[in-house]
Amino acid sequence: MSNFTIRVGHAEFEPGAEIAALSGNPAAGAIASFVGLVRNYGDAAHVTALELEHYPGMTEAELARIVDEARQRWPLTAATIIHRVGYLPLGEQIVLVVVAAGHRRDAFAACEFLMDYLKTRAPFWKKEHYQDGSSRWVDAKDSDDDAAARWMAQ
Amino acid sequence: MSNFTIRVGHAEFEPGAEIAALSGNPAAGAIASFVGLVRNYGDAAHVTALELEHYPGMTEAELARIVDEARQRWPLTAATIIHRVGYLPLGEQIVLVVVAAGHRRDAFAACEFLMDYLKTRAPFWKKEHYQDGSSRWVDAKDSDDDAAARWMAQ
Amino acid sequence: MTLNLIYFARLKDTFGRGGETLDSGAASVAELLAELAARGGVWADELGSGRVFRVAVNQTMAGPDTALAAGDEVAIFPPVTGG
Amino acid sequence: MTLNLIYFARLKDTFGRGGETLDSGAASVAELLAELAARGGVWADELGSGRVFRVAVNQTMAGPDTALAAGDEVAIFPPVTGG
Repeated sequence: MSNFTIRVGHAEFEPGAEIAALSGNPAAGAIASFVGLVRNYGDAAHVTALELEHYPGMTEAELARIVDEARQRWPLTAATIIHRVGYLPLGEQIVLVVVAAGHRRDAFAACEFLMDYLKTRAPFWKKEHYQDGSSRWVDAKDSDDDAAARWMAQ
Repeated sequence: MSNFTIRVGHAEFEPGAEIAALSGNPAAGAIASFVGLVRNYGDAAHVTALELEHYPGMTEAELARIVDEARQRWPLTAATIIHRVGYLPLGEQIVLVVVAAGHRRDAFAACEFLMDYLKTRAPFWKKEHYQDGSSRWVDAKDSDDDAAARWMAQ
Repeated sequence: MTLNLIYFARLKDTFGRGGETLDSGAASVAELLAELAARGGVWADELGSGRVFRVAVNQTMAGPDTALAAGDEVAIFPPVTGG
Repeated sequence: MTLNLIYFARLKDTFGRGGETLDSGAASVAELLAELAARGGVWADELGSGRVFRVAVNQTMAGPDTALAAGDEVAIFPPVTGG
């Protein structure tokens, strides 16, 4: 699945280069993308950085599986998922999803589907670092509860 | 509305630069974007280029109006719309919409809303150029009929 | 009174012009369209029967009853096919 | 039999380790969790009562009844908070 790429690591990424890389197929007229950044509010104020941990091996396998599921649901010509891990200061890019398809509705739907998965099911964990030097693991949101059905909760 | 930009013209654009330009606001953690390209199928095979015509003045006013509407519907921090006109060979970029928001659902929804508008209501017209040198104005699709309610049809 | 007409896309090609300045007595869009269709030929074909088109007056979408005044910019064009 | 346990995020911090090799007689995930909770302290706090966590066996999501075999990789972690 050479047109479908998954990268998990600390390295920076360049959305423009990733979008351009999927623009070469003349059958793909629609490219939807999403960039997630470290922002300075949300679960707590005064966040200076996020620290992203993941489950090496399982993360990549789960992402490959969800890309396959997206390809079964929508006719896609290519997709790229990049998720960074490690220490990421405010303003840094965390995640990129780019989806190329023949039609814009398919590209949008698959891009949002993949982002929903990344947010709620892929094995990543976020720790917030604060101005006073403290840090705290972020709790899962209630909206993630739908994911619990296939996972074990005691 | 300095964070909300509309450009209509022939000049190339660089999605990465436009996304980066909206990444500076620390309140915006979510950036959704869409790139539309000239693709080689659809209404007819053997398309070698599109020619985009628009209604200067009215186009920009209509786009400003629809951006205002999007801002009323969703809490957005910034948006950029770029729509090219003129002769655009196969593979060229036609349109870019970038939307920044605090949350990904708002960014996705507004980006798709703006693209739907650009496809169905903004005063642009597409002519297809074919390999044999002929050309033809593209007819509006049935799915555009919802737009007709506020327009005049005889 | 004088109206500034503009044609786009297929209509521009069919009419063989991108626009014209018209001395007209039309009080509404419907009256203007009837006046143009009365020219016959491509004008009757495009504006008089089953073809679908749109009208904007002073860059705002208009309907048959939209009133016209001297100096108005009236654009006639096919359904849009943008993006 | 030997199990390879891995802990992530809050559980890694609370348990003070990223994983361990355990000689266990647990035939299922539920039995393994009971064995770990029996250590008391943070183990009972995190695994024995109302705290929510997830378990994966050999990198596949698992439930209480999932069977365990020698050499299995068993990961225990909080609900994910990715992206």
